[in-house]
Amino acid sequence: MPALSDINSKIRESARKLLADGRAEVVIGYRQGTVPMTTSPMFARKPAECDQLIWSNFARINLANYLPGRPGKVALVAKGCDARSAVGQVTENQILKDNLYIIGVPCTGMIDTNLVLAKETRPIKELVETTDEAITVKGEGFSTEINKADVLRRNCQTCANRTPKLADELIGPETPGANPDDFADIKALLNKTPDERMAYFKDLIKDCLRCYACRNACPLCYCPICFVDETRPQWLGKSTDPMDTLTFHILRGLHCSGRCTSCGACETACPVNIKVREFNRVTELTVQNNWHYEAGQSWDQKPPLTMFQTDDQADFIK
Amino acid sequence: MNNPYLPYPVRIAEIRVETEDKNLRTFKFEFLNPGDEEKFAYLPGQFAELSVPGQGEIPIGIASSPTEKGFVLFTVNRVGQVSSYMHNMKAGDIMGIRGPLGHPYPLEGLKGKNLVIIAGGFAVTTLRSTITWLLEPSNRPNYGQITFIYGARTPGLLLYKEEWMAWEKRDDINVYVTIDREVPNWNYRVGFVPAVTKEVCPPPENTAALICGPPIMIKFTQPVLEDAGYKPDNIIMSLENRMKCGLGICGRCNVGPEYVCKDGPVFTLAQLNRLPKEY
Amino acid sequence: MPEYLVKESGLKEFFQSLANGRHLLTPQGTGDKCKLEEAGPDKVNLDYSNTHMSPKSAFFPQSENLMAFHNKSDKPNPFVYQDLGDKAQPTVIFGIRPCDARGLSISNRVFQNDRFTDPYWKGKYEQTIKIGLACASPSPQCFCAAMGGSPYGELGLDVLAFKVEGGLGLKPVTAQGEELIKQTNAAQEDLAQEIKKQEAKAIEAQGVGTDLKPIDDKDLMELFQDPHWTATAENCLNCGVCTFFCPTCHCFDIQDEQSEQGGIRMRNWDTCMSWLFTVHGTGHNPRPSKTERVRQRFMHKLKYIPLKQDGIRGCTGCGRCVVMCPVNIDIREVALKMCQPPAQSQA
Amino acid sequence: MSDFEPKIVAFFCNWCTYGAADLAGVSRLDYPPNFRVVRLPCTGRLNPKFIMEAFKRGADGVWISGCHPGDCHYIAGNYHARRKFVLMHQLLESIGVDPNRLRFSWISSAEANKFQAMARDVVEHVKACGPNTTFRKEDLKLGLAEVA
Repeated sequence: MPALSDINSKIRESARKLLADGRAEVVIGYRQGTVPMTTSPMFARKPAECDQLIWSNFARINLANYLPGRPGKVALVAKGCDARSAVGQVTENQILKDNLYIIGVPCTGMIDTNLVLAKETRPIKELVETTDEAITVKGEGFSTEINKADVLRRNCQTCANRTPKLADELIGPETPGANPDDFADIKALLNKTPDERMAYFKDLIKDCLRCYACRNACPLCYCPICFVDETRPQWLGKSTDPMDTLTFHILRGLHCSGRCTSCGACETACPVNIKVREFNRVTELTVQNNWHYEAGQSWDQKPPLTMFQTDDQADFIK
Repeated sequence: MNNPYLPYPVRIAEIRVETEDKNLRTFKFEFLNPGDEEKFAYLPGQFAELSVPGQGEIPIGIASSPTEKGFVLFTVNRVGQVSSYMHNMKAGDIMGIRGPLGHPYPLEGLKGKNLVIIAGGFAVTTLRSTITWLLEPSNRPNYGQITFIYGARTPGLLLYKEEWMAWEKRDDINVYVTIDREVPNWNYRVGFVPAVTKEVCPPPENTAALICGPPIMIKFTQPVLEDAGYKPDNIIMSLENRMKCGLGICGRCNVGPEYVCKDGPVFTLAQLNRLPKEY
Repeated sequence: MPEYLVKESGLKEFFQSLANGRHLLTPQGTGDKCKLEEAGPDKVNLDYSNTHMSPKSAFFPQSENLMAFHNKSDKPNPFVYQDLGDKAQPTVIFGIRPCDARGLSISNRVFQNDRFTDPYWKGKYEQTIKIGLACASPSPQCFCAAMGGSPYGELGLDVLAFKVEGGLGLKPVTAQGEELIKQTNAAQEDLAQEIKKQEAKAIEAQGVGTDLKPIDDKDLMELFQDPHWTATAENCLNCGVCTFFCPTCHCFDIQDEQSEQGGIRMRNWDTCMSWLFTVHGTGHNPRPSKTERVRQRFMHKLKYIPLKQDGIRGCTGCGRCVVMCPVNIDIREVALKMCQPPAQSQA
Repeated sequence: MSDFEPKIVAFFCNWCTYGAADLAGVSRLDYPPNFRVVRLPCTGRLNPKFIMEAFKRGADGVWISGCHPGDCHYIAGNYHARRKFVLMHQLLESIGVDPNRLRFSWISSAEANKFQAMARDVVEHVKACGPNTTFRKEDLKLGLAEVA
């Protein structure tokens, strides 16, 4: 795995070339955030702006989110999951394949800031070092090194697709995937009683503020008007009623089924650390079991809910 | 303490279908509690939140004039959840009104002036209030010439027919009613409001214009008045924006730093020229 | 007013006496779990950077029932909304950071504006004694000084507490605050010089940042029409996180809900980032895309509120939006763009 | 609990199960009256939010019934619906909704007997589940003396 700084320069070089050649009008990538352990999406339109592009342990937001409906030629800096989202958007006709150039960055996983804050509970003032193995954070009277492996995001821990295989180019050599999600916890959950499961999911979302950051950070959620914003009829109450909140998460889970690439943008965006992806994982497990489908793995596969087989199994239907 | 969120309970005394498409109905409300009518002391141009229990509230301009005692009038277009629900309510039903909210037309400051009042479609409501108030014998002598220009797409979409027909017969107000396209048996004007305005509006000296209508009408009428020499200070308009509280707190109806609900809805063109066009 | 001192050994007793029949909210938990909560006086955390959420929900809950009606025709007043009251109770909050207290005072001028008084806010605001805890050591996202505040600011507080060697210093700001302190085990002690020294050090550590006076000087429409807004808003996701965490964001939605026996009218936090926030019944939307909505938020904080509140900025520099924003849109950078002449702000 | 009469929201396809219910009625087949039927043009029209809305408002059960696979009036509506049903069924079960509260069936307009049997079966199973107390919106607490 090359050092992060090498990746930076390669991304910049590629971006500059794409802009200069007219292959892209804009390169969507990351720039350094203004506070420790953050990055900010940036839109480079001039070669000079490309110097701000970086790669990071904190490049967590899925930039494919900016693609749907975007006119013109665009290049996207993408991890494995992000590239799959972009491919999914092409199959869903949200962007033309010819207009898209994927600068794939073989990824080694991104860091969950919440796990860092759980390990180092004192106020962190500075991120002094960040490599592919570890980060060092500093505060008043302390400096703590934390192994990257210990603070990887949950979705990154079980990511088998770290290398963006369908990218137009790869920045650096392929990276090995982790063991894929075995959904062991979801399967274990199914062995519990319905009441226990209900209690689990209600507890999961009890802090939800209904800010919809999960939805807005999600590259799948591009509906012009989301069902939560529909007013006639209005499907959801606007208070923090647990059932209204649960309904939002259930329906979002259903809407994303067969499309989610486990990029974790929803959980990264959530300001109250809800494991939003649990709902998607249930539907993903169902999709994999029934239709053996994984989103964004090829340019020409159709999403499972846009098609059917006449012999689809559904024994529960009498 | 007086709670400005709490509506005064009212009974629907009468519902009148105003337009041939039945999308506009005028509701006549009577206050349930004695004393509430005095508390609801209003002036033309103000609005109120009509409150349907369990459905919500809608901000609607007050169509009656404070000179009309014992009731208040609101003309409601069927658009959203609350207004649709109201269109299915019956005389005798209980609901609420909250207000008066916003600022009225500055009629006090316009004393001694000529007035040209321009209305389009169902935005005529608060101007009906204004004209009724102006024509009151105690108020009429305080103002000069009054001109009323009122347009709608078709005759069937004109509100308050009996009233403007009665005004037309008076000699202390000039009434020009117009529709967009010629239809049989129509004895009034044909043409868009801006064109009629250009033809009949009085000279700008010592004259103020009150305008309320759809954005497209305002867009084309405003230059006509400016070309005629009206100063932005003398062009007075009433804005609409999505509202909830009506008290300048809930934050959604602002146009720049001004809240349409609390600081408006009545603004002069001079004021609006200094504000973003977020309405 | 003179300052007071509580020795470290007397802190538990101090917190106990603050409660004294009132609800006492204190900082509990660490990191992003830190909340102002009612809990034992021995678990008070004095080493937090700031609470996860601003304290506004103590005065303006995310969801609050305002009034209710019943539909029983055989009972008095069917279909008539009745006030449910402000539900205010005597409360002491300890540990409001000065930035957040400043935010409360800004919101207070909205909820009690030149024409109307919001009774639900007023009741809770007036029944709560607010004790601040000064920030000796700023976080990377802190910029209260740049917004006209101070890590030792007193606006919106009844008492300002600050850590001193071996204990906790207290500076009463209002008579109500002093009255409360006198009922505790705090003893008078001259700490005026100590506060000044600490404040200067804390402001220096924060760095004053760029002077934002150009925003005050520029015309409203010049700021509004500046072409930088498209680029500024480009990476915004249009979620509402910034608004939910902001100590001065006060927008809400009013909603009715029904049950078999009647219904309630409630208000819920709302966000100007939402398309639904401003859309008209006709479908017309004065702020149709994220560019207008992002501009609204920053203009509101940095221009509209100062115009309405004697120059006080609507941002208090608490930095929550900077940290919580999923795409790290930093109001400090936006403010700098607003300061620049139009030609450069595009870059 | 024996006198518990569940409220069940039923979504029937206009071209089949709705007709079967009609035929059952005309044929004087006896079935329990616990259903409030919503007629759909096709089960493909069924949006998951309809199910959620029914439960949210306190339905004890939801029953969805359409045409047998291959018999769709619109050729493939129920094939598409079937995939959605699989997801809804699995997700709601995983979340802790008793599968007996959410039932699916294929009943053609000729199968009045199947309709009768299924209706009885649905009601019986929802009855066994008892009233829906966990997967619904809680009743509003009005806080008024008149309805305390």
